[in-house]
Amino acid sequence: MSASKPSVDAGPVRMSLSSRFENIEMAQHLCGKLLEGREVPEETKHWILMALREGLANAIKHGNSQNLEKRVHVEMRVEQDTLEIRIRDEGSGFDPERVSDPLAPENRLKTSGRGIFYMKTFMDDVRFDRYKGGGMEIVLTKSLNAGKE
Amino acid sequence: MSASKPSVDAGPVRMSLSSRFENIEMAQHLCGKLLEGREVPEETKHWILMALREGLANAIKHGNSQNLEKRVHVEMRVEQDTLEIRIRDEGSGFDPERVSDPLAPENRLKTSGRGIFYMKTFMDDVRFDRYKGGGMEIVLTKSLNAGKE
Amino acid sequence: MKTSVREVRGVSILDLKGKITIGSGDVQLRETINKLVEDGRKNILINMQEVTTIDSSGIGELVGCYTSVTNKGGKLKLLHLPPKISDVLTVTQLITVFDVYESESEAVASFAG
Amino acid sequence: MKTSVREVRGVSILDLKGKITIGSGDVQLRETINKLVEDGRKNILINMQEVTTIDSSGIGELVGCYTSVTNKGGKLKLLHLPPKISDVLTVTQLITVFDVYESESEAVASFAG
Ligand SMILES: Nc1ncnc2c1ncn2[C@@H]1O[C@H](COP(=O)(O)OP(=O)(O)O)[C@@H](O)[C@H]1O
Ligand SMILES: Nc1ncnc2c1ncn2[C@@H]1O[C@H](COP(=O)(O)OP(=O)(O)O)[C@@H](O)[C@H]1O
Repeated sequence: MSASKPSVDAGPVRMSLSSRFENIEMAQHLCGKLLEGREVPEETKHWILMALREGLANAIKHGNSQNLEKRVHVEMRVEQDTLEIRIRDEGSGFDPERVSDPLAPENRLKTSGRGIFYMKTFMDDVRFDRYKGGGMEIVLTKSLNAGKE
Repeated sequence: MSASKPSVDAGPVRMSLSSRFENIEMAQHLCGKLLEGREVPEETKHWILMALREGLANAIKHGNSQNLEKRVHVEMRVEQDTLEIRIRDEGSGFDPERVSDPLAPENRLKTSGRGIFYMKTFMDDVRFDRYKGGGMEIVLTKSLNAGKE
Repeated sequence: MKTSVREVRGVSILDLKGKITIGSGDVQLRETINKLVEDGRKNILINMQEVTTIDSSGIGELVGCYTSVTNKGGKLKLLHLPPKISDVLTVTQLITVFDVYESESEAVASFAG
Repeated sequence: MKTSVREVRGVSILDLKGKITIGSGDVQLRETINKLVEDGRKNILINMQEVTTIDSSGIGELVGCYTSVTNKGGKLKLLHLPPKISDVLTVTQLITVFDVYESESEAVASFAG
């Protein structure tokens, strides 16, 4: 039998991971499972997983500074055909307004600074919140039936 | 490239799910991912995932009574080649001493009562604890290099 | 789980496909068997070849089906048991409860006896 | 990520295989290119055909490699860019920075110019 069809929304799935880049794939794997059976085009799924990877990498690297004592918290849910992913770290947060534009000519050949841009490109919406008690929470959303790409 | 080899222990992975049987597969999927690249025999993996399924089914059914407001909490980790899975519900707990033996002749043809027995058969150890503040926590462990079966 | 029923020389063969697990295939199995029993079928052979997973609920339903068919004077037997499902039945000492066959024609013939 | 280097008519072709992502292929890519530059290689062609995934760190390293090769008076070009990686370079306006080829022989010949 193929995967059980998620006719009802399965409720939010939450997970937390220690701050290792190797763990990014676990969250991607779980997200892939959450999208299974939903007729999400392969293409859309690919870009969602890339955005998720960027968000997790930032949480691990910039948020938690790869401190293994700190964790990355992820919540994923599908409601009314919209995927929402929340990624929260235990770092000291940052001001998204002050992130430089990777398309500006002086930044075009920099070796970093594209992660947030990719998330914004591949998802419908990216929101940044400072989480009470420190840390940053980013909220990525993507409609699963109307593709952007 | 194949999966990144988990030469170091990746730290505990935690997840929580709402109390639907459909969610069992998500946790199984994540556990499969955690075991990936560790040279765990397919057979061993199969029985681990079955034990996990039984533990989750009990937490959803008996612990949380399928109440969608209640969640099931899972923690998985591999340390020194031993897998430890903790499954916690938000129910009122039970006394594992009082569970009847599915091999007793009078129970042999019952339509239920085999879940805990299967967990014990397929894992190296199954521990039951009442969690502070209600709910049951079961701890399943399995050595990944010495197979039982 | 997918189910389909064939009639072969007086035997209802139930081909199962997929998972017999809590909340998905378990109730469906019971309902399918109940319907066969209500229709007066006495010889039922469950073909397990394409069952990919079973759990304690699925096993419980299988036992429940066995009991209800037997109570009506019928026979319920199993065909093509995958090795892991056979293991699961064995450890709970159920394998001896069921008549298990590896060949469909032998299984069908056995009901005549 | 797996890397291997071939020499074809004065061009070092770097065949990459797998993921160029944070913490795995990214640093490895930089080190491989640095070694080629130290060895005096000026013509470098990266074959991306078997790269399965890239992220912003991988893209950053690719740009870093481009800059360091160019700064030493060398040339770094790309071969067989998978469509999704091409998209990722395009949206950050990097696709025009790189010379990209679909044919290995054409790519190799282009360095002679
Ligand atoms: N979770 C986070 N916590 C703190 N700072 C962050 C976080 N995510 C992003 N940043 C900041 O935003 C900058 C831009 O991030 P990004 O666009 O992903 O590029 P990069 O990670 O390559 O620097 C980072 O360099 C960092 O200063
Ligand atoms: N998490 C739990 N919370 C409360 N009761 C439980 C829990 N897990 C098991 N039980 C009790 O233990 C009994 C035996 O469980 P099990 O062996 O899995 O068989 P089954 O689930 O088929 O009844 C259950 O019927 C239930 O009363």
